[in-house]
Amino acid sequence: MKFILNRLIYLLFVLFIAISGIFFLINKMPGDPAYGLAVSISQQRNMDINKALEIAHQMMGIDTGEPLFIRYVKFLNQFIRGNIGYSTYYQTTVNEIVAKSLPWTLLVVFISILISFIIGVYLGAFSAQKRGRAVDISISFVSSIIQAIPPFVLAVLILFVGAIKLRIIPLGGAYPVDMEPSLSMDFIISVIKHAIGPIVAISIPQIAVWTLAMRGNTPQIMEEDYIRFAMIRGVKDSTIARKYIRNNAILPLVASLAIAFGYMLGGNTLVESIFNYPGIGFYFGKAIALRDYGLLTGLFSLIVVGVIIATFLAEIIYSLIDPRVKVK
Amino acid sequence: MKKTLIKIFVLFMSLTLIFSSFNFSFAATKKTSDLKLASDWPYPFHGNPFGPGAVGGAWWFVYEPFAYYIPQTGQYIPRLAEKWTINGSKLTVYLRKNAKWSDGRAFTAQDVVNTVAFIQAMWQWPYEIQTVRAINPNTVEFTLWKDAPTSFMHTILTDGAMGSLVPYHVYSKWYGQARQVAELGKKIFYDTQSGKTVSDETKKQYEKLSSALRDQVNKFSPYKTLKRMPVVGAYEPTKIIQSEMVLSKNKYHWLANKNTTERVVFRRWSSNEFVWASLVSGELDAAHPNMPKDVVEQLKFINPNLNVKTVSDLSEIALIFNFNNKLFKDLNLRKAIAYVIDKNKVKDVSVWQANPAGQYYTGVLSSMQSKWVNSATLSKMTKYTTSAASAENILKKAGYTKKDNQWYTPSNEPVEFVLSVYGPHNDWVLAAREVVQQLNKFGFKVEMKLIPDGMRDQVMRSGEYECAIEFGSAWWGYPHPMTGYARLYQWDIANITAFPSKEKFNTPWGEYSPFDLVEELRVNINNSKKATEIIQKLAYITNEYLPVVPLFEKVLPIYYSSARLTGWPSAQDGRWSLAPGGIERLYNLLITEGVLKAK
Amino acid sequence: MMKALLKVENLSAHYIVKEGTIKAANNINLEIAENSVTAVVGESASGKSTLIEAITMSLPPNGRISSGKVFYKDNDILKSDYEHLRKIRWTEIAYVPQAAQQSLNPTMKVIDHFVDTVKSHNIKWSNHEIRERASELLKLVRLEPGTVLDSFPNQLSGGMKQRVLIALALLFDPKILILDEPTSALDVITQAHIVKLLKEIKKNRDITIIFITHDIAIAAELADYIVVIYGGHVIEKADTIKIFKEPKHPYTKGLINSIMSILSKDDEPKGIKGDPPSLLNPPPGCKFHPRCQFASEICKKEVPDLIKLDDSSKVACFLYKSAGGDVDE
Amino acid sequence: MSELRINLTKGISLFKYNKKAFIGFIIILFYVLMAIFGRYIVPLSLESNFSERYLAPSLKHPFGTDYFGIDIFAQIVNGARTVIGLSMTSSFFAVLIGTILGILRGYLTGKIGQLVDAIISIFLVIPSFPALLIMAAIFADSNLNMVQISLIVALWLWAPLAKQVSAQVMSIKSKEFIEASKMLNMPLYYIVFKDIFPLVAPYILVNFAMQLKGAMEFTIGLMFLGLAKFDSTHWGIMLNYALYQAGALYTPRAFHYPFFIILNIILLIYGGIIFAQGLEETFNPKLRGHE
Repeated sequence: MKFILNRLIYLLFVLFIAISGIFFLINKMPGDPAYGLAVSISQQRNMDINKALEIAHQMMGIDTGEPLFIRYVKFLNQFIRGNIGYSTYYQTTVNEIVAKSLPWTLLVVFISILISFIIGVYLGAFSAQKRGRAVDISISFVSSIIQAIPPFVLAVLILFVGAIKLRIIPLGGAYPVDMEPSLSMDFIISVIKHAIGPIVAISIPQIAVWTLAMRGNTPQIMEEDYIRFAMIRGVKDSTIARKYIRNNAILPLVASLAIAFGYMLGGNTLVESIFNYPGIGFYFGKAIALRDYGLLTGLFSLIVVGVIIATFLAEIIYSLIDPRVKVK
Repeated sequence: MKKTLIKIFVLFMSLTLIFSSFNFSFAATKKTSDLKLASDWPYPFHGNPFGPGAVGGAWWFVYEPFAYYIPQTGQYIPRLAEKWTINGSKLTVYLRKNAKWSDGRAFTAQDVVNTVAFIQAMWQWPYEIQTVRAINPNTVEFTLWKDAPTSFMHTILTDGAMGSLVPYHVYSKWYGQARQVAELGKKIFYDTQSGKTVSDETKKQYEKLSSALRDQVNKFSPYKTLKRMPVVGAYEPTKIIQSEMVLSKNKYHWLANKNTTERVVFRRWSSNEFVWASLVSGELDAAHPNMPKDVVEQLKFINPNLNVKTVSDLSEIALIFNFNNKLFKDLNLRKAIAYVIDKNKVKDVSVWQANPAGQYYTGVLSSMQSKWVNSATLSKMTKYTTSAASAENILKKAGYTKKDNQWYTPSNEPVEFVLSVYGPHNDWVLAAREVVQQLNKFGFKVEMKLIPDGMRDQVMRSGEYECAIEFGSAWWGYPHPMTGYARLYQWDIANITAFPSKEKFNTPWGEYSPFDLVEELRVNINNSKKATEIIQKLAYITNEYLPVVPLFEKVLPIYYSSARLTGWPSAQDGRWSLAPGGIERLYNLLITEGVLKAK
Repeated sequence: MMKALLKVENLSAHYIVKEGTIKAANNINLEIAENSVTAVVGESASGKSTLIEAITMSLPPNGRISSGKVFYKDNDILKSDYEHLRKIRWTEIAYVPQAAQQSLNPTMKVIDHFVDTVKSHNIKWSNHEIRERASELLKLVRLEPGTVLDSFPNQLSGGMKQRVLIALALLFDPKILILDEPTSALDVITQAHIVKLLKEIKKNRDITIIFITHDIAIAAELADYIVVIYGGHVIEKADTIKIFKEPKHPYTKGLINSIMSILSKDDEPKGIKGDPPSLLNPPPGCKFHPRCQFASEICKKEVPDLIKLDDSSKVACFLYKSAGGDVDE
Repeated sequence: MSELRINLTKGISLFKYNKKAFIGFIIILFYVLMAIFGRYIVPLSLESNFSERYLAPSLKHPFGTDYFGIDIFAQIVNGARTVIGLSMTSSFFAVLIGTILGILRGYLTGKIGQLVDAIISIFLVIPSFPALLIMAAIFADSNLNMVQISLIVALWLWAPLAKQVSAQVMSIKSKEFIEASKMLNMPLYYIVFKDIFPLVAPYILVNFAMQLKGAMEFTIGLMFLGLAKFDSTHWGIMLNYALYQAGALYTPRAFHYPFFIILNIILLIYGGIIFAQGLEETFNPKLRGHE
């Protein structure tokens, strides 16, 4: 219990430093969030760009004069209250944007991680058991290749093949506009159908990553004394493979799981944009392009919080399944 | 335990997959009376016309201007106005009597007055309108400020914000405040323009009042507060999610009887690939993405119902110079560059559908050149046909030398510079790449640099570039050469290039400063004879002194599908030219008048 | 002498490594009498663990048995198939390897180790029965079943883990219990506990115990017979009292003297000079000759056979061949 | 203890026994040689020839031509310089920072150790790619050279490595010989460089190869998004052109265009991965036993 409390305090400290760093980093970003708006105003109204920029600043309520440090204090003050920022472009709180987009990202990320982790762990353990044989060599070869494919290339390919050539997945979105979000079977099916594209694009490289990691971990576990002792005890091979080898080889992967989770929260910008999927990554990309500092800071902090929570959970899960941690 | 969980999960997944493949259908929007388009809009949707992003692609469907203007024919199509009269600085607009808001309320002159007060208060624009008053419920009278260009009449008539942006019955609560802010703002503006000093106290009072108003109005989101957004246009936004936006027909619209399209459904324009894919699979009825030639051919092959119509975007892409760089102060070098660049090749690589820039760089769009620049003027001007030899002649005459395929200035410095281009604009990047290639081949040492997303303004306005790809002459807002010249010699291009437009330049008609000429043109814009004379001088100066080197005239490619819809205008139809600067106007015009309808 | 329960004939085993072959057990002959306690003694890396691993067919993946036979109840274990071997293991022969600290699966509770073992041998005990049996055994090894059974291995101390292993080993009342260094890496008090425990087991059960140790004092305390291994060879085998009274092989003498010197007040150091031989490149002939003060020419060339001196003692040394001992077959 | 030291030297001689490490090494070597000498052997002409676009692979154009009608092979060869240069230096810096901080964290105790630990934790929780995008935007207009870009990339790559190294060091430092050095009052740098470093060295070498993948992806991503200085033959830029500008996926006859670019990217990353795997097997005695 004390261990958990200590970790919690430590992680809160890390969170504080990280989001402070992010705040200053983001506010160092050059560019003008009002520029895009100003261009369209100046084009539409046949107006000088400087004048248009002034108007755009007014429309977005951007006060350029406020010192950075004051803004930082305000940001922290709001952040502690759970208010992670205000988007100058969308003219609404980041919380609202998060509320609308985070569920979709979480859906995709959770399913992707679950699928890729389960398949990857099975494949990796299987491959390690057959180490040196043709199956193993082909699994690790294919995994290494797949791991090297950038996910956005995969996304464009899946969109083209799945939605145009084969017409087996719908074209973008999270659900059709004519459907009301509800818990009906129809809606759930539609949601899953729409999520397949992004899920596949994200999962495939991840499967390869887990497969290779698992395959790499297993031989070390096979060398452990408890495996040998189990064999000496006459424990069945299948039991050894499952309870002794796999369960122990998964342990180091649990920590990576947290990192993967965080990476996926913000790392799907391109995939979500290619599939027109309304998740966090989509807004993240928008925020960078629009120089929406408020939204960017908010989303970035959210991702950091997500990673920290995931890390913390991973540590707890780790200590549950690996009792060694508790002793420390 | 864990294993059972996994098994249950796998079972669940496979079951759902099987289920989903059973009742498989593409998006449930199979209604034939939909028009499906791609666009962008803010989500969460606020419906606040003053918010950034406003209502996005819905703009021209929900707000009606007094009239549409067709650049190709010069014709006005009345919309909210039945007719109008111009009398000196007075514009009297007679409103359509049967126009109604989508909640059934009548649209009156009071709404127009309200709208103008609000936009003047919220946007500090258009102060060109000094007064607006309702003569009777169906008549409004605009009085222009004395120094306002008469071309502003055009803006009042065609700008979608001017008439129906702010329904009085929704925003009446703040009308008094808005009026107050607008009047004070106008006073400060007029005083400043006429050289009077405005007291700090007034300024402070203005700031206080206007920010108080802005806070309240910006917080007010009609879509969220009223659960609907009463509009005067043919469609009202009714259902908005992040990936799709549905506009439903306003049954009170005066053209509702002719209009057979029940809904307009937007899909979010999230990436070009997505729009390509949607066009091919028939998920969209029309869109205007940039598409490489081979992609178009392939798409037409997969989806034979796809047609394409290109219309001028009323702008040209040009090579612009930073005149603070002494290299580019030399006209000979600029002329040499103009001769070196193979415009057709640049166009092919960049946007194959674009119009070539032509052989004269007059600042008048090449597709409109014959209309504005007469042949007598053209015969006096330099003709820039691609020719390395001409370029070499000019340079050698000016004292430039060439060693090892590298040119040196008369002061023996190598001709080397960096070409900056805005990264996110693919066509610009492609054009830049080709230009760099051609210049390098000729013997200038040119490097290329991408301006990152969101940084174009920063880089351009701070002058941290040597030469760049930018819009040259552009006729947005008011489709007339004056707009282009104002850009080149007074506004943004003049600002960022630091071209000495106030200096006098020699012409066959005497010495003129282009800055003054533009002022003169603005005053005489309705005097067509005088205007043409001024334009000849400006065209000559632009062609001979090259503030920019045009590369090609940008076009808007409109891909439209005849799979579900019938009534697309023929390729020659002037209405297509309504598309630049608001393509939804075109669709709105076509469907409200019942020209375009479901098969 | 009682009937041999386990008989090892000419057993040789080696390891294959990148650098070559490690001959860790050479031509070993042994007989283990039923219900006896045998201690296998030797320095570290002398091949004593290899001998046990070869007997139980549990060599690491790079270990190979090159020749020999191991008879258990007159069946050659080495020829039995894997499934048969798996069944004999633990029900008949229980082997607790060295390194008790890591021999339990860290992700499983103690009770699950019992459960797995039972289930794997297709014994139809209910979970409740297994728990009762495990509790009984843990009580036997002086552990508190209530807490220990539901603990994870890392919640136990080293001595507790060693005792859990012994309890596990007694699960099916095996005929033979083989222990590899049951007391190493434990503190003195825990060592004493384990020794006491093993003594009790020996006294109260029909069981044959073989254990490996480098601690000759523990061997003296527990064992009926002592087998001395040096350089992969059995060099002496005798009953405990005899070997302490009258060690034959020069190495055994050195070994025993080294303890005696601690006990006696003799200031002359009696330890054995020199380093143990490398099994990768062993010296020719008698492996002990480089350190042996009695070494003669023949010791450098030929490997001495194990000579039977009397009923209970055998030695492999040329000093005794001339003394007229019989060659043990 | 000295076993591992021996492994380091033996590892090199064992190199030829490990097929994976060998193949990986050959692939990387191939690209490095391409990067160094390629541009002297395969001349590059960037002159566009629109009518000759998308020519299928032939003897004249081994990889065909791209949207501009330029030889893809020549571009790949000439682009290898920036690709290899950037990813190699990035991984080098990442490994350097990761090793130093990792060893410090593992070795030091007390306040400074906690400080280093906090730094590592902070970099671990900030998602690297988005952070990199922001960094790139910040420095976008300040003409960075290759080393500076590599440093920016490395800044977001080193943290996981540091964590792993520190764990290794922590397990090593309790070993007796370190205790001995401490008791002999050896200076810190001696303990770190003579005692600890040789033990973690094989581990670091393996990680260097692993980092290549991250560095490749990051630098390609940077170029792809147009945030680093433009080099039209960088594979990331080429891929950007192929997929987004030219829409090659939608053009059947342009299939070879993205294909060959992706092929080379994958091959290089694959080389790094199996080189790392091979090294790991060579250095890790536990893995070796199973061959």
